[in-house]
Amino acid sequence: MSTKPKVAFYWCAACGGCEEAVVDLAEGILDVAAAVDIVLWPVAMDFKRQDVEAMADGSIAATFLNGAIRSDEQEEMAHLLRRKSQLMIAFGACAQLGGIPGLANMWDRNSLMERIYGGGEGGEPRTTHQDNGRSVHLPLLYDTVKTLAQVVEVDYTVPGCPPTPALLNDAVAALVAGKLPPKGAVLAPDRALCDECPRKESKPEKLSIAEFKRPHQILIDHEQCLLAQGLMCLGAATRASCGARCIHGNMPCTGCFGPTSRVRDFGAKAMSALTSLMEAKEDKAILEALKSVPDPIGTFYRYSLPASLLARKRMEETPNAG
Amino acid sequence: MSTAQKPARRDGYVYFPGCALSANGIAYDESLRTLYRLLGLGLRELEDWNCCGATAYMSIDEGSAFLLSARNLSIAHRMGAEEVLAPCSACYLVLRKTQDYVAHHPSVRRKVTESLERAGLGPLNTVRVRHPLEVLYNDVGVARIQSLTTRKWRGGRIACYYGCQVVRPYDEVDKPYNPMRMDELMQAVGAPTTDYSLKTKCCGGSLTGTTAEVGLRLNYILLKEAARKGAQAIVTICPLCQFNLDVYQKEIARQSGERFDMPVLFFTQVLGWALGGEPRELGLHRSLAGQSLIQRWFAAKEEVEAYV
Amino acid sequence: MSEAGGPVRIGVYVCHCGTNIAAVVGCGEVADYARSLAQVAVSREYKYLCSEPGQELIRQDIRDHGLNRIVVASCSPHLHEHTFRAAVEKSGLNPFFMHMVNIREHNSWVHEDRAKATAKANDMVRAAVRRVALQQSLSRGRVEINPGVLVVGGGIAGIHAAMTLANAGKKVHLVERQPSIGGHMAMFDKTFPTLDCAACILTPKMSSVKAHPNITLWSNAEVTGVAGYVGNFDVKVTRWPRYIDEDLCTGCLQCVEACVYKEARFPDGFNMGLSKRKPIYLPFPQAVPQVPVIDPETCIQFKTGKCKKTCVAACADRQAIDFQQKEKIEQIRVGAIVIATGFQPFDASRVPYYGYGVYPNVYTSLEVERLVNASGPTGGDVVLRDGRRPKSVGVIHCVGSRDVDSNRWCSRVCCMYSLKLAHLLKEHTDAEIFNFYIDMRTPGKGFEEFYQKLLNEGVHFIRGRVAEVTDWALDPTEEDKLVLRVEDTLLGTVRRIPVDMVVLSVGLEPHADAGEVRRLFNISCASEGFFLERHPKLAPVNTFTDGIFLAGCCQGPKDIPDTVAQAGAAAAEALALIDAGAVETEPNTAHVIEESCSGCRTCVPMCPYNAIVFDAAAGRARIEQVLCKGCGTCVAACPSAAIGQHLFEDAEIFEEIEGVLANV
Amino acid sequence: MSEFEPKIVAFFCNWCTYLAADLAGTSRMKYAPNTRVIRVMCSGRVDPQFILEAFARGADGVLIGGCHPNDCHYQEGNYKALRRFYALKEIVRQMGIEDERLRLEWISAAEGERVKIVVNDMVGKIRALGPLRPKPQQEVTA
Repeated sequence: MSTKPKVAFYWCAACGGCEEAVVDLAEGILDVAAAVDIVLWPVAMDFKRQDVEAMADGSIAATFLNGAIRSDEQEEMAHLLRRKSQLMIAFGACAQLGGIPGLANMWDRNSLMERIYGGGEGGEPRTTHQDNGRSVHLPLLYDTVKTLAQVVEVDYTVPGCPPTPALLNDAVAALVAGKLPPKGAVLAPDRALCDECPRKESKPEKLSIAEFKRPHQILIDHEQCLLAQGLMCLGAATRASCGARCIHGNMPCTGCFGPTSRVRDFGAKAMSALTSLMEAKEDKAILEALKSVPDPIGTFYRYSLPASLLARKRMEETPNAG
Repeated sequence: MSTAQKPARRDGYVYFPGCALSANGIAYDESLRTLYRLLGLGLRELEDWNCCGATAYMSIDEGSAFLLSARNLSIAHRMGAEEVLAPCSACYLVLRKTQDYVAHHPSVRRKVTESLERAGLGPLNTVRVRHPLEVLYNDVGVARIQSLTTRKWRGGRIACYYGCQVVRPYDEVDKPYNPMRMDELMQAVGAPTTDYSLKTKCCGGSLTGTTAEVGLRLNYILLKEAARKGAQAIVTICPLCQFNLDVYQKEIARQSGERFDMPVLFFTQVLGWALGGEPRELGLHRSLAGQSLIQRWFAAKEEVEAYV
Repeated sequence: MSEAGGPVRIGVYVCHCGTNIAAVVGCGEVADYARSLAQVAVSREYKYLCSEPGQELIRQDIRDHGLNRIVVASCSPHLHEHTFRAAVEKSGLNPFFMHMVNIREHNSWVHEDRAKATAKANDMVRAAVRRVALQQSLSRGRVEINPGVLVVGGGIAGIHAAMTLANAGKKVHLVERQPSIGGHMAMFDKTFPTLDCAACILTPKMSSVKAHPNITLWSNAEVTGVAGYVGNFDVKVTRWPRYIDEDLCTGCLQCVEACVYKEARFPDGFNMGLSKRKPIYLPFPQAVPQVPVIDPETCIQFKTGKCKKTCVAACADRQAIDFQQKEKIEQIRVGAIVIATGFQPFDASRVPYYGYGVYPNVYTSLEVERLVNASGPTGGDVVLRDGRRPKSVGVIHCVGSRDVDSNRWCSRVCCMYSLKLAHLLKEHTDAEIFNFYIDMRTPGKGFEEFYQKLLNEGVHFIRGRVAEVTDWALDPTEEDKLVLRVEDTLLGTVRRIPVDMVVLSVGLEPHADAGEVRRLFNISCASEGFFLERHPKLAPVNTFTDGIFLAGCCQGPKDIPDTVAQAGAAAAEALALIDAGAVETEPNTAHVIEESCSGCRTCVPMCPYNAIVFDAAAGRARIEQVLCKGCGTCVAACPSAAIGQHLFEDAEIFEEIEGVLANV
Repeated sequence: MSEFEPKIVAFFCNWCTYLAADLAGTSRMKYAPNTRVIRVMCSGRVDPQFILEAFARGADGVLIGGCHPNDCHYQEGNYKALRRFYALKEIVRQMGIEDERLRLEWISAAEGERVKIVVNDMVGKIRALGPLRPKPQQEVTA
């Protein structure tokens, strides 16, 4: 029996990008494989749920779980893996903050089902199906997308959409070396992206923004601070360590690395900072300038709606049981 | 404001004559219609109008008075009017008051709306109540009236008398203290006016019919002070004031020994004359007091062509 | 000072404030409730916590029970925060371990339902308990005080404040908007109730101001900029051109004599337009400085450039006249500011039914002050605008005072000056005088006696608000008279009183530009527009801005004795501040949590005081503690929550929010 | 069941609105006991997070009180508050929270009466709307 630490990778409500991040280790994956035993990785290897259930509780050293939780199956797996693991690591923006799937919290289950399946033949998916005398259970979709931490206790978080291979490498290295920070930490520096932004120097000291621009509306300078160009760059509110990939690509930061540790609500803080810098003073002028932010939730909460203070759009009335 | 030309109302002003302008104050009705014609302004009489709800009604049963008034406003709204023209001061005030109370007092609004509904009528909405003095001053303007004047004023000095109702509590027709818009209009057509401190004092009004001695005294004070200030005639904007000041002059002369025989005219009569109206179509023959002066002042044959 | 290590032990103190709080809020219930909260070691109610025994109770508990956080539920922190901080500090605990809950102004005084008021108090106390647990030990900053003082306004208030400060050895800058100091008092004839001559008592003080080595007098000047803070105000003063060089002019007035206008023909402002002046004029004979001024609106040289300039010739080699003079900006630094900008008289034409501006023989009280003044437009001869001498005069009180249509407040001085004018008019003309009053208000030393004296002099007093002043005559006795129509409420009848002259006793109101002055100095106004004192009883000359004090009618209507007393008090407050040499500042400043700062610079433009600098070498922002005034705008703006604010930390406020809502 | 009593968290600036509320007290004006005032030095200190936190913790309404434009004790803090307010208003609206529940008022130290009017008006409007969260949300979940 190997003495290498056992590691699991699992995905819930996610796009698969986080899995790519693992693959993006490229030949580095061999080092990981050399350092740890991968005991579960459904995207790459064939495992069944029963295999996990058969493992002893706490036998997995660490589970890297990516994706948000929005179905009963995902929640069950999160609980199961939590039980089997010493460490539960939220991997990527969806697990940490809800991520892009979290924007579904602007609706509820019924309205989503109606939107997607409404009017179609056969109606919406049912959770049980009878066929040939056998019953099949399909996962139940929740009204509300949750972060991993809202479902199970999370020990560490690796941020990003997706996290960089470097962050994963560092996390595994720390795990193997037993040099982990205090529980609850995000395994990345606790400063905002401006800190490592290649355009930091070009940011004016006293910025005043007349209105926000979207990338397609202007010719973007390659050197100057994107916010100073009027672009809605959320770098000042977003945790560093992505290597400013988007900025290098001449695109503004959209906030996928989430907030720094003192911030309770990423979107509110980002909004507060950027609107504070606006030029307009009078009510009318402010409202006019704010028209350049047509979708505040989609802008400021693109990755973090389920983790935000309000978490979801208010549900009008008690929805039907699914 | 006075020179601002508002776009002409598509269908003209909706006109609420009320009882006074249909009877005692018919000269006001005649001269108003003539003046509007001369100014090229349309005038549509309110369909199926009823008592405005003023004076006695308002004092005894405010609620019912509001209903009477509201019915008129509702019909005006049904006619597509945004405004309703009320030349009689009492009508003006009660309509204006109704509109105000309906807008600001939910209990009145509820009662009025329910009653209108039962009568198959819609709500008042925002029909604006207006008085001809303020319409002529704001919508037509002093300058335009001056430019349309075709007759030179041959009459004497006049005292402009506004009465108690149009300037308070609402100050939309003119300022409550020392109103001047009628004075300005009179001066625009060449008629000299006198300082008249009693412009907005009570004319004696309905008291003349009940407590005659008080009513007549108030009446007497107005005439006497106008004469003392050098006025030969009083010009007013209210049919009740005009009637009161006009018809009791003989009685006052009998009691006080002072004979005034002073014309009491509507401002629309003076303006209509200045703009070229004929004495009969302005109702000038209907005045009781001061007819000799009236005939001298408003003699058509002395008309001066193209007074510019 | 204790840093309060170890477990948090909170003491909660609920004040009854006599019955002020206890009558509505169940203080015992609140104290019981507080006792049930986590970390609360002691919870008590007490009748008057601000009293010495009340404070001692807290101190004793701190000693006996090892308390290290204190919550006081009582009145507004604006009233007693410093009291309780001092009490806590005296026991050796850091004063900023105390938090106040306002259950009086914000609760018992505004609510009636006992259960709901008590529930609200519980919520607020719970929030305070949770918040105070996080509060940290802080120390106050120290600011050195610049010993100079600026006095704004050269009326009797400003003059007295400036003299008091200067006599105490402080350097004073006195700035007056008019060409001369003296203010309204210089226009008065006699002063009530002693009837001593206003000029006799004022002009020596005016001369002393000019002569005082510690006073720099800038007349014809205005404060146009104020920056800085207590102890260190940077003030910009604009000295408007008077076109005569103050240093060169000897005050001989030959230029005025020599003006090409042989006759004075422009309304004289000092005499309320009742006399005429030339384009070059001395505002009034006793003006200080004794330097004429040229009015460019009426001076031919300014209007056409083609004057013979006889004034310049008359000035000869002194060459004091300078048509090219431009405004001059002076920049000074002072430690304290006394604002004494005074009042403006109510504009009587705003009450149209009294006929001011319509009937020539209707006067305002200030016009009559000039009319009865021996150095006034008529040399003290009371002649009406139409040349007649009045045989009867009506004095109407409360014009523009106690009136919902103009100003609601009582102007305090009008009853007395109306009595004074009645006396003077009677003395000058022997006319029959009628005073029309709503109530006679004579609550000052010698005031009631003065009223009695007037009654004995045969002045008529009619109790009733005059309905109108009119010229319509009912009978021959009223011809060519002004008729006052009034309900005599003592007789219970409506009267018509014909008189030759009407005096409108106009009230006092804030200057039309008081709002701009207020913004300039960053102080507050009460609803009627007078400047707001910090506390009506306990800090009547202080403002909410430290280092700025109020004197005279800019704070509210008052007579000369009260004005002088208040000016003295303002000067004393300024002296106390300056002589302390330094002042302690609230430690509520913002601070950068350096390890979290990304150097994004969002905070930099937030600060109106340029307290935030970006340290390019370190790549972090830094907040200069002495410049920070503690608004916290940068804290809310910081996208990484890398700025904190002492006393108002995010965590503390979050605890408060959660605290007030914890039972929802 | 007793009538729904809205709970309103109010952030009042130290120099204007807090003093106005003090003045309402010294003037013994009576108004609804539904606000819970949290004192901050300036409306510019009000972090949008505070408001969302209040809503998340069960407040039925949030009121921000600051000095009038041009009258800010700190010169311009209230303008920053105003910009954030409008942006947050849109966020809150998107999140399905009615407009009446979030309000910004400029109330000077002299306007004690205004505190009374605003609080009573806000309480009335929110009472009519009902609680922000009628009962623990019954969602489809595990």
